[in-house]
Amino acid sequence: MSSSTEPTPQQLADAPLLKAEGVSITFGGLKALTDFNLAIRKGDLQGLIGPNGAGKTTAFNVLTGVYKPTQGEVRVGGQKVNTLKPHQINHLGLARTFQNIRLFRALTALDNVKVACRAEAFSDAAAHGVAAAALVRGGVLTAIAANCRTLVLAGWWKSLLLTPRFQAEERRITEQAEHLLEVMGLLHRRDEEARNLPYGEQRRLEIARALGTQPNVLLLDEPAAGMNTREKADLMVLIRKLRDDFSLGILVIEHDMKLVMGICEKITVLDHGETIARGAPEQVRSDRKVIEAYLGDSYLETHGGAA
Amino acid sequence: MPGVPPGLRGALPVLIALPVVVVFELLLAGSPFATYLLSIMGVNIILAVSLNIVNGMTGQFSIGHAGFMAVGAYVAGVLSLSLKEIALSFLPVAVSDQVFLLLVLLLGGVAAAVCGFVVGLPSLRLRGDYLAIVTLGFGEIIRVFVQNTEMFGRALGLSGIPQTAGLGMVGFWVFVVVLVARRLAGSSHGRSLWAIREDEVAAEAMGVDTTGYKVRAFVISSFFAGIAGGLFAHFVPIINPGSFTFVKSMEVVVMVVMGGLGSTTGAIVAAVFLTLLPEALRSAFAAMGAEGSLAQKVDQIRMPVYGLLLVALMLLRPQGLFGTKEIWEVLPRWLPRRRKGLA
Amino acid sequence: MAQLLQHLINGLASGTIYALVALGYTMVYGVLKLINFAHGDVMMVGVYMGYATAFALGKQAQKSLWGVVLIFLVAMGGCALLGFLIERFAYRPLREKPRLTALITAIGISFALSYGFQLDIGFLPGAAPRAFPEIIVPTEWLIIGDRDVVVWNWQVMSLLIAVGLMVGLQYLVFKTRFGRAMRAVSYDHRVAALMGIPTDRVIAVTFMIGSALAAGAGLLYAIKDTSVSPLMGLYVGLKAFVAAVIGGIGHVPGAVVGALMLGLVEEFVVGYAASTWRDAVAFGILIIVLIAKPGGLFGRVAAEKV
Amino acid sequence: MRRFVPMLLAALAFMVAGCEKKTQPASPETETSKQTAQGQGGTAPATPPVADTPPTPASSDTLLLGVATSLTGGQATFGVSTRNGIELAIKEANDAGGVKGKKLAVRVYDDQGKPEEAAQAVTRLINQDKVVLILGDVASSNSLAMAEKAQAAGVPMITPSSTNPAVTEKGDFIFRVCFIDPFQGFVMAKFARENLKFSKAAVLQDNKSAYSIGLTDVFTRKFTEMGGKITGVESYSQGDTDYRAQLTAIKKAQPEAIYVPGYYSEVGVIARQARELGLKVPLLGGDGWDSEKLYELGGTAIQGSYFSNHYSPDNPEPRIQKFVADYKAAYGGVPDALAALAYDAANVAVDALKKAPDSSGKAIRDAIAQTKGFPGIAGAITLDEKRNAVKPAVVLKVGDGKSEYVTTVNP
Repeated sequence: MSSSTEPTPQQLADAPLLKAEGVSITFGGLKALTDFNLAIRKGDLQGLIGPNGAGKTTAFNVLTGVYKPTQGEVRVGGQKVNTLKPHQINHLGLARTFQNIRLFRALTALDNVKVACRAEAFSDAAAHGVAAAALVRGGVLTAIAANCRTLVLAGWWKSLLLTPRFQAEERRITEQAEHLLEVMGLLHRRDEEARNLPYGEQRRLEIARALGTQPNVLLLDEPAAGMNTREKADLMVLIRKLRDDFSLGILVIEHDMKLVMGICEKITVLDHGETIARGAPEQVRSDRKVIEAYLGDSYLETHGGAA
Repeated sequence: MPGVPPGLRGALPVLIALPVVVVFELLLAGSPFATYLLSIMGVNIILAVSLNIVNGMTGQFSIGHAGFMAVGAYVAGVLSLSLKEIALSFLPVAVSDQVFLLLVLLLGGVAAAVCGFVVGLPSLRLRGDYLAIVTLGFGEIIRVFVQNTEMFGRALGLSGIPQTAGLGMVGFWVFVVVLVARRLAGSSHGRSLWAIREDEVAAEAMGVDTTGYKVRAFVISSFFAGIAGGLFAHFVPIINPGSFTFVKSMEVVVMVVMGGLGSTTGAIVAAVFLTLLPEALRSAFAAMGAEGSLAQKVDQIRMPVYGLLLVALMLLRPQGLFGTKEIWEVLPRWLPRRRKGLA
Repeated sequence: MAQLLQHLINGLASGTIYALVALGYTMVYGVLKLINFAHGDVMMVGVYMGYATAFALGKQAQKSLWGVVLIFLVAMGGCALLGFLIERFAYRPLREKPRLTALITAIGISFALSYGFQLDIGFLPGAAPRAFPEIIVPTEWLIIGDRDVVVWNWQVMSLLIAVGLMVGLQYLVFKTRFGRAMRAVSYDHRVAALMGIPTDRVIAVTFMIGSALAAGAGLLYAIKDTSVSPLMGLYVGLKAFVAAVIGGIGHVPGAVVGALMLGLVEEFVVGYAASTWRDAVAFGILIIVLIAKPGGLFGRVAAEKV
Repeated sequence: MRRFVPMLLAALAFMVAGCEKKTQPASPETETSKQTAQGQGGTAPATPPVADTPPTPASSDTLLLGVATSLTGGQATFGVSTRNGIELAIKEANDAGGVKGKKLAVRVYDDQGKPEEAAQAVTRLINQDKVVLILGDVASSNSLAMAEKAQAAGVPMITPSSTNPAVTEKGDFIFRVCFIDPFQGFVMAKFARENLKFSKAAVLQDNKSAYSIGLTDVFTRKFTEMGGKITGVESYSQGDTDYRAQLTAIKKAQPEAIYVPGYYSEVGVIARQARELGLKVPLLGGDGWDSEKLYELGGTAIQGSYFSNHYSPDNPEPRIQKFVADYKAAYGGVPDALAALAYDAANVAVDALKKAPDSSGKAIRDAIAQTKGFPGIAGAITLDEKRNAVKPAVVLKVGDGKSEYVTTVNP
């Protein structure tokens, strides 16, 4: 991978898990995100809010490498990831869920999670890194070499020979996946195809899947969308629990003010790609710009126009 | 397989299968027709199962499989033509022939795998039908290349290749490819492939190196296509470009889709069925008034009927025989069921 | 020089035929996202219909203007019907199913037609190629030097027809109410149905137009190359499909440009390089184009919304 | 893994060290028989399985003959002619009382023009249908595939029209009733050079057909040997219908004739397009031209061209006229060379069956090998020790709707 900006152990230690500095991205002429800054440390539980089309999801996509930022830099675990592919960023400990649920619909709930808990995630990551890098350099031969190497490193042969080690690995993965399903209260759905799960459970399954990649930072894109008040209440509890049990940093995109205000210690407000406010819930709540941005939006309704 | 020590589990199927294929071979040594038909069937199974790894599991639509088959067939064919007169002094001729056969098969497979890698690269950028047409184009290019190369016998084809591929060898490779496919499906790598088929973006976000996996799926599948070609070249008296047209690729795609995308056993059943179908039609027609004047025309009717049957079958069972499931998952409940994703 | 010019003309001539067939492919794909592998064989059937009509008319009538018009009408009408039947019974039942299944039925129909017409039973013509009657008496339209370069009336004709049809289609797709419906369906036929668009009818009509086009193209092809055989659909169909993809399948002018390009390239490869490598080069170009522009020359790949 | 690679290398080295020439001689017969022994699993003894498995006829009162040829696919039209010719011959034989009181029956299988299908069909004919003799195919690659199987099983096979020398070299059970490519190529080269006095010829070959390539090679060699000049070799693929590019290229070199050793299905169109491009020189070709379809496809354009052939349908000999008439009656249309050869092949087979003491493979083979001066439609058939027919070729000139006999060239 990019050996140029290899950070020292010291930096790694005290660097925030996820850091965005002056990130901007433009599609054609349109500025989707301007000078976006963010830092998430272990144990953080932050919110990212804003009216529709404010660029929240875009921000997620930049952070997770789906889009490449046009300016600024994103660092995961202190390492610069602007040029990396999403899966490589994921290997560095960043996982996400999707606004429009993107489960592996035909796979069982268990398999959905198992996909995420990959065997020997790290040698895998390293090997794939090699292959990808080689491909980037475009040398077919180097790429072939890299690929053969990957076939070995990534332990395909183990799975073909069904070595005891491999079987143990598989068992570990299954147990881990089952554990996660249990945490998310989905164990009873173990062998159901994802597409047959009710909406709320699909959202939770997505979270379980994300946790499967053993992330340090978890990005939740509207986890409560389409849930009723009860489910939302449970979700609030759950998210906090996850943060503590898995010692994560969590960033939530959410429309529901109550939920965000309820759980987040720190909130960033986006509007038209610009960061218009940042701070503790009560600060944000009383911020003029925010109210303007939300004028006539659910916020005013829920709080009877309080300002 | 409960109650089997994990150390043995890996080897167990091998221990079971090898004697079986050998017995098979000995039993059928007497009837060349059965041998030939089964060999063709075996080759088709290998092709279908290997293509299923790309089309079914990974969801990449490739229709150039005959091209890889051709690569394997011609590489292996040319090699064993040059090795024809050589034997290993310390082995009986029959055995040493098999050793050489294994060797050339592997080389042919590797050659095909390299081509598979080269074709796989575009798949990093292309989607769906565009990838399909590229694979098709590749297959055709291979054919033209063979047709213009003196070494490969041009249009006449390559004949005189030692006919050393017996049922044993074919059966062995059928067994290998099925084992690989099943164990892949059961492993974390297999799940990554499924994930790519289901949702590439999500897979990538969950840390699956989609590009890497796609290319590797291509490499593995084309390797076995090469093996199939090599076997083909060693029991069909002559190989010529006409045997590797895109019609052949289509036949394989049909097998995969009919079996149900992603279902290994489905691919096998479909391959068996579609190989026997024409012969069955032949027998059926022969049965009714074989030597009548109609009988002369009868054999022509097979192919149109075959085409119509394809349509009918897809209309009756659009998801393929078993959908994405394996045979034991669609069998009646009273049979012991197995969980998906376990080899 | 003269030779170059002649090659240019030949290339354009065959290119225009590819274009006409490719248009059919592209339309159907645009609406259904289905590679209609049977398209070429529908074309072949159309040509045989024209062939039969021409014979029914007899030597004199088939050369008269109304004779020619009749031949074209019968062939195109017949193919429209055939296309309708195929769509109705082989594709429509599978519309909500994975697209591959429809592809397989397409292949099945392709086999049934191309092999079926090789039978010499009943009305079926049998495998041997037939000479297609000269319904358009070939006359030199332009001669340069001592027949160094010859342009024939039918070459000009088919070029004009191809361009005309392209413009017509373009108008149909972008200027008419039906065209709007087509585009809506091609964007998302479920939503289109919700918007009160008679999806089935739109698709059926598209299919019929495409098939009729194929028949017309086939007839021009038969006039150009003076013969008709059951397997002609296979070869032409494949080439036309390649052309459509080069141009960006689903894109009408793209198909024409791609087809002309393919026609010229093949012509020049054969004329100046090794004629044995024609097909390899054709596909090589296809691959290069696709790797450079994954959506074909004019088509664009829809970026996935995350 | 690290230790694995060197081990592999060591093993390879050991094998290479152990390589040696195979001991037993590689004469076609033992070679092929050994191969089949392997083919059946490397278990059967390496003796010719000919003796120990004499194929038995289907039933006592009928002798079953097997035919495998391409009834569908690119070469279907030739396969159909072949089938018709055989059918006719057998019908006549049966009307004449069959063989030794037994009726003859034919089972025709389609090989779709693919060698693997041909091999499959033949294996089925031999092992399931227990035919006593095999006829076919047109395309040499298919005949080669069939020959391999027939030879291995010890069932005699006669190919009516596969002109590639390799076919009969497969073994002593394989015969052919037509002359081979080298001779035919030589015939046309000789005719072009000596009778027509051409010095510059271009070649347009069918790159998909071994037959065409074979003729091209011989023609170009002979023609240059005789002091002629080949201005260029262009190619098309069977199934093409547009040859303008090739012809335009040929035109530039201004040859006196174009040698087109293809099949009539393409040649007719080629002629039209050549004229259309202002190429007025005559075309030359081989037996692949012979079909009345040629006149239909080529129209006036093909007139004045020459091709070498096995026979001339308007040869006044009553025997030939009868055949032509019968064929017309049965299938409508003048029989082409392929039909005539198939008819001959079938008759040679019938003749052999009559002579053979019993219907075992060996007996029939020996009977066929005896064939001398057999009055075939396509010239008298005498089989040489290479099991090829030695017969003269005729050169025909294409006229209006028929072609006139020009000369006969003897080997």
